[in-house]
Amino acid sequence: MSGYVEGVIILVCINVIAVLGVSILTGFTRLFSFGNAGFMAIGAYASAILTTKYGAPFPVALVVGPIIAAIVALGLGKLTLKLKGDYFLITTLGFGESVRLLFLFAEPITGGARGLSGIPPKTTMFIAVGITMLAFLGAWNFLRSKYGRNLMAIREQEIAAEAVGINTAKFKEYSFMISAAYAGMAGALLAHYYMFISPIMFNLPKSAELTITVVIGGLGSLSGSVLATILLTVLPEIFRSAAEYRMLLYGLAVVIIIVLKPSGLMGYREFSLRPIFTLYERIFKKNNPTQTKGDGK
Amino acid sequence: MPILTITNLHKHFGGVKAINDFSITLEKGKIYGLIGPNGAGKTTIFNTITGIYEPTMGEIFLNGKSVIKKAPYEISNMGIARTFQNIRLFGNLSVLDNVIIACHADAKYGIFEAMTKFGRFKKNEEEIKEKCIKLLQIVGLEEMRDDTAGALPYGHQRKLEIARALATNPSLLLLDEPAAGMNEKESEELVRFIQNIHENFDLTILLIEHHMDFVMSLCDEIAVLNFGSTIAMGTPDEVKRNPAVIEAYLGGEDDA
Amino acid sequence: MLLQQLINGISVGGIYALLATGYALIYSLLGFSNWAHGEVAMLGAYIGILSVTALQMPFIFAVILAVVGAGFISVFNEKIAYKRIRDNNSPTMFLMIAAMGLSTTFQNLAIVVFGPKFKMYPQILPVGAVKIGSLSVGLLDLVSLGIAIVAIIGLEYLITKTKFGLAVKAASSNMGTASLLGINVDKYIMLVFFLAGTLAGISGILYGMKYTVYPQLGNVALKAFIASVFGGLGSVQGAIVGAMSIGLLETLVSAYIHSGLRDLITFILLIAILLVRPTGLMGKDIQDKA
Amino acid sequence: ASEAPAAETGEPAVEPIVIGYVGALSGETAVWGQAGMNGMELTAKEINDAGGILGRPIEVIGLDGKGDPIDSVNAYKKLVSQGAIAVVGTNFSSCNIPMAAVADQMEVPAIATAASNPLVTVDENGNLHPYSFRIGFIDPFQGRVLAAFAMDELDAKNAAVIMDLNSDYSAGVTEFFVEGFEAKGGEILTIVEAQSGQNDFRAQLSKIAPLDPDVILVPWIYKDVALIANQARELGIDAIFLGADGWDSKELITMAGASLEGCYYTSQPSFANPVTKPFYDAYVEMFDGLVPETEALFGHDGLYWIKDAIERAGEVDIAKLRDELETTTGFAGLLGDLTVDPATHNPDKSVSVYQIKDMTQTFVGDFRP
Amino acid sequence: MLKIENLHAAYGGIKALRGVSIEVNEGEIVAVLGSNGAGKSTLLKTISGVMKQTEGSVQFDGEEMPRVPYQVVGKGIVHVPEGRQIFSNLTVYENLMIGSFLRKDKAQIEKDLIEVYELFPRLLERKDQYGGHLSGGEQQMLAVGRGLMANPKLMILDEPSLGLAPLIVNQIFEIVKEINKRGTAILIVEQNAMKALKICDRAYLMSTGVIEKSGKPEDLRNDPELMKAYLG
Ligand SMILES: Nc1ncnc2c1ncn2[C@@H]1O[C@H](COP(=O)(O)OP(=O)(O)OP(=O)(O)O)[C@@H](O)[C@H]1O
Ligand SMILES: Nc1ncnc2c1ncn2[C@@H]1O[C@H](COP(=O)(O)OP(=O)(O)OP(=O)(O)O)[C@@H](O)[C@H]1O
Ligand SMILES: [Mg+2]
Ligand SMILES: [Mg+2]
Repeated sequence: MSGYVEGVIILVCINVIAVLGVSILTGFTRLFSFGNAGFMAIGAYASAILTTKYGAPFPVALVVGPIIAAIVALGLGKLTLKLKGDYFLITTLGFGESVRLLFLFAEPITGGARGLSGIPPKTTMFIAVGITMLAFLGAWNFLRSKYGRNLMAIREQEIAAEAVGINTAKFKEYSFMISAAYAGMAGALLAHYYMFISPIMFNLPKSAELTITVVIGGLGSLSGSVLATILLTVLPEIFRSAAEYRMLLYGLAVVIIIVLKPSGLMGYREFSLRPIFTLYERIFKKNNPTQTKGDGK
Repeated sequence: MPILTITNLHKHFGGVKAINDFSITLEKGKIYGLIGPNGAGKTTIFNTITGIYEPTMGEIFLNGKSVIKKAPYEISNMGIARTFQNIRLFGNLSVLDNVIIACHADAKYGIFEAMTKFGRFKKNEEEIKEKCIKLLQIVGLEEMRDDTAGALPYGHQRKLEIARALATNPSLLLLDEPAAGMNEKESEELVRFIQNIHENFDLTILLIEHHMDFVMSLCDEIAVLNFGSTIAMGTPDEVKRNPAVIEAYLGGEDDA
Repeated sequence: MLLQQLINGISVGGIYALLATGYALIYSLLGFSNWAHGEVAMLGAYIGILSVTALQMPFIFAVILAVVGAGFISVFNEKIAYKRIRDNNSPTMFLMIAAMGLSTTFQNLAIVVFGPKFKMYPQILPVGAVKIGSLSVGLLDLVSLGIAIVAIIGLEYLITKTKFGLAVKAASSNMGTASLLGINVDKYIMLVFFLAGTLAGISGILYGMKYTVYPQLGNVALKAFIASVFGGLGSVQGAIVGAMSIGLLETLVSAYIHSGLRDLITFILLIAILLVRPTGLMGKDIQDKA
Repeated sequence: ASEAPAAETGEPAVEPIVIGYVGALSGETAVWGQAGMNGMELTAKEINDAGGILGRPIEVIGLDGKGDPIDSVNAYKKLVSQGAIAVVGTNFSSCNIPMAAVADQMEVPAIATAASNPLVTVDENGNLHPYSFRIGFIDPFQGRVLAAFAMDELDAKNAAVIMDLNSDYSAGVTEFFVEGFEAKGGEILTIVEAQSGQNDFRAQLSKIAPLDPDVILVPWIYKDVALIANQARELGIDAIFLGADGWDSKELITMAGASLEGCYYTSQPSFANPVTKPFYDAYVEMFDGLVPETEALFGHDGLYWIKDAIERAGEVDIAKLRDELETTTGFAGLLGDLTVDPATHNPDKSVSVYQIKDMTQTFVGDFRP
Repeated sequence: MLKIENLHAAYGGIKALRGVSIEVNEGEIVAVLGSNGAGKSTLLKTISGVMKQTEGSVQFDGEEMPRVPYQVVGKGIVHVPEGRQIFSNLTVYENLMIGSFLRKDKAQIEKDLIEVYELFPRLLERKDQYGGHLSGGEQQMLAVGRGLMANPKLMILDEPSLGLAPLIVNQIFEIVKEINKRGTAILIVEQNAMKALKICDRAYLMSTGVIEKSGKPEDLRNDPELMKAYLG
């Protein structure tokens, strides 16, 4: 496999992890964030500073980065999660940009606009894919537990959720923290793959891209998020030689998908192989319809 | 000991005095009715009991403990469950999930167990599911457990809301116009249904309703509200004959 | 110097204000942040500059063409994307995502069609400055402030005093019922988009004349968005107050504290204000009761 | 893409030599990326018409890096996977610093164009990135030349600086300007910071105005330079502006009008130099009247430099190509003679100073710090 | 004046109307009765153009009706929908003014407004309050009042007595009779069957998307089997 293809796979993995976080926050809690690139930045800088300046082992950095991001999310969430709709959104936007500006400003530690280079290349494809699978599994199980259900209850009807005894403030904080931790993990992997980070890599368009991906995948579908991430990471790579038409095509794709697929690629459903099996059975076992019915259960 | 005591409750919205010196005591195990003209303040009383509004003045005690300044979820955890005048289900979720969500307090596992499915997770989840399916059987929605809640017919939605409320293991159940939009036959069924859950779940019930047949055949005692304060209180028969109630609420000829 | 800085701040705020009112207008009707609004301004600026330079049109015609053109582009967005999304009954968030898609599309379309270069308006309006002692007030700033005030007063009248305003308010509350009572909702939505588009067109031209025209010009709309949140989403007066506050704040922070902290302080203040007033300075939150 | 179809006559196919280009072909900075790409294409055609390199034609593949670090690194990797033996670009240090580390791994030379930060070729610990090269000079050069020029030629006693906080380039030029200026006994009155994209600089300029400096250093890209100059004149500031190669665009004068009359900037030898005339004309002809940016010259020189190195190696071999690039002395490009310092991979070049006079760029002279 | 023939309508796969034909004549009060989920609201929504039929026709004064709600209003039909549908961030007064949106006769609008306030004094008391802050019953009054402000030729009411106190329920039926007397035809859907049968000239019984029976109220009331099946 060429380094390039491997690179694209790793990039997909990193994006998937960040998008999964946003998916939990936006798809399942209906909280919109334009600041998750800020959490990515925190995870990236924290882990990179640990490995470069303090010689910490990579696994430690990989744990500490997300934890710091989650702690920051907790603090921010305590202040802002009461806000509704776009008001919350704008505070996350402000947060994301503030983080970027802060890293820009704190030159002695972060290298400012020049960025932080010389980060050890630790993110291998094996690690990236492995962590992505764990992240997906963790999110999947989380959403199918009381935690996920409570988040969905908040998404559907906040007042009713409170009325059945759900501490909505607390669960929103959980959701926000997990999404930040996922972003932080993505940031840490990113830093140790590209060996370099700079504030501009975590700007508003990056945050927006994460949210767009989740919406396109379908608000409320984890597998949809993954599918959309693959699509939206690989498409620009394919379009890379389209030069100036590249971002134009990306923008158009977003509009077209959202207009033509009103609930995103997956809607509230999860991707499953069952339809493929059913199709297979329909095609190959046509003369035996009873069996198909039996299997469908 | 009374289960709920409200004393001198006031709730003002700017100049509007929605509740104006309201007091009531609910004895454990009875079914109470709360009736009164539109805008009398009935729903507002529910909203203050459940913590959605903070009262302007007054006290509310559940089993001797004050609920004032508590968040709605805390009050729910103390044992008060409710339904809403305008139905508020988790519309995009399945019927079963609507009920399971309300059982979250029965799930004792932590985040880590949830993410890995280790520890108490499996056992807890199975118990909850069993409990909820039983609940759905009682309200008669077992067959529709996988349907999307928002697409159910109106009457079924009201029942689902009650099932969801019951899932929180309440000792006091507040129902806001449970029979609204039902015809006579359906509301008669609902009377039996509520009597049934009342017995099975060892509940105290306070309900708001404008269907007089419904209220009269179900309630042990009725409070009548006007302009935010009680104008009458007593058994259905007493209330029905009270001239102030007829004047303000029932109207002269009642042929329903 | 403080006085000069205040003048600078107001002149920056004036442009934000024109953009922010368009934002507020659409938000108040459809409840979403139209992120493509800035690109409408950008396209308006291009129409204007091309009419003057390439087509050699008289300036006033160019302005009219640009403003009306921007109005139509805004309506075009509504027709091809937003209306369909509404008809699909998708969540409001989809509108915003579509707007972001449109924003990316237009920005890159501009790069492809007009090239990535920066373009200057020929100096038709006075670009000079009035000097009062050591103070200097840009002529263009005076003109744009005047236009902003007129546009904003007109808008306020339209919304609060006319049947048009009532219809828009009703539609924003509940489209289905508004239509059930005889309001041609699609028509009013279209009109609002047109109006917002023309406002964007005006700000695009002013911005272009004051600074320069380039494909990313629309990015200033982010400031307008923040301004309208500051003032309270959906409130036109709020948008103006918010825009002026941000203009002044940015200028004063740059001048007296540190440029690098400009946006940081703006954001921190924004969060602080939202903590005290969760719907901005003048926003209203009328929730249905339980 | 690296397989050329066999000619119909049945002759054995000559496989082209693939050379990559990464630049911002889309986005805010596409002016330069597109110009660089065009320059590469034009030059490739010229070389191919003249028989290619060692008898083989060259094929240039340009990929978009959006001016974004990650995108640029990905573009580099993709080019390598497509068989590129060397990659030219970008003009941004922020993109080339991460690319340098990747180039060390993938072992295909990355030749930056105008990226001027020292870290592009030498990492923070002073270790050389063996596969990273650059055509342009580094930031300290310009800063020092500007400082010397201001003192010696313009008789400036004091200076103010307005600097772009978001740009490492701006910070670099400022740093070495201040160092040089103060070393010679000049006084820096103030350094005010602003951010690219803010478009309104009057808050910062109003702070400079009362100080009345002799010169003001504006190390920004041309769009901001024009806005700064116009707004400064509006506020009554009449100092001479000094700038660096970010000023180097035809657009600057159109946008700034009279505001920059009499001001100076440093840059590469550019189209103001008569040797570039044939290239300029060919460019205008090939791209339908489009006027080239200096970045096109980088594309030109980059390609010829690679050709020169391959021919010196005598065969197409990436490792040898790298060695030859490292030991280049006196390669004569349109941007001046280029000699590589093997320890730092920085070229030893002179800096040209230009003045804006009668609304045109006028060559003043070549200087070395 | 209103003539509906063989109307079919569906929500996705669910067929809510399966060949409904009804008529409303000039000056009549017509009731549609039926149990939960029978399709009554769907029928009304299809008349007012909120839903599009898959088959069948809706004619008004001999003309095929437009299928766009605001144009239907223009023809003189107003639909007071199920669930009140108040504009929650408009005041009570503004809500009422929207009711008269298509009318031009300023003086008459003023008069009608006063009349609505007389019918529902509560609305006058609350005239500057936001619709969303009204109690359930107050919202219902506002919905009916808003419909009256349109001064329609045909008024379609979907469960107007829902959530109202008994006293007001009686009043609502009085009001319906009153506006009918002034020349407005009425098509009403009600759960309160006894009261509806009292005031209407004709009634239809509906179940699962089809009309089961129609006739004079006396006849229906005297048909014990029907009464039992549909009305309990
Ligand atoms: N959030 C609020 N702001 C202002 N006024 C309110 C608010 N909530 C309720 N009110 C007013 O308080 C009064 C009582 O309302 P409430 O909803 O309690 O009445 P109710 O007795 O439940 O009536 P109904 O039987 O019609 O449901 C009403 O007149 C209503 O307009
Ligand atoms: N939005 C919807 N989506 C899917 N099905 C619907 C929807 N609205 C109604 N239905 C279904 O269509 C059928 C008819 O509904 P409709 O609301 O017309 O009944 P109704 O007679 O008005 O009942 P009610 O007395 O409860 O108001 C029901 O089976 C209902 O479940
Ligand atoms: Mg109520
Ligand atoms: Mg109905």
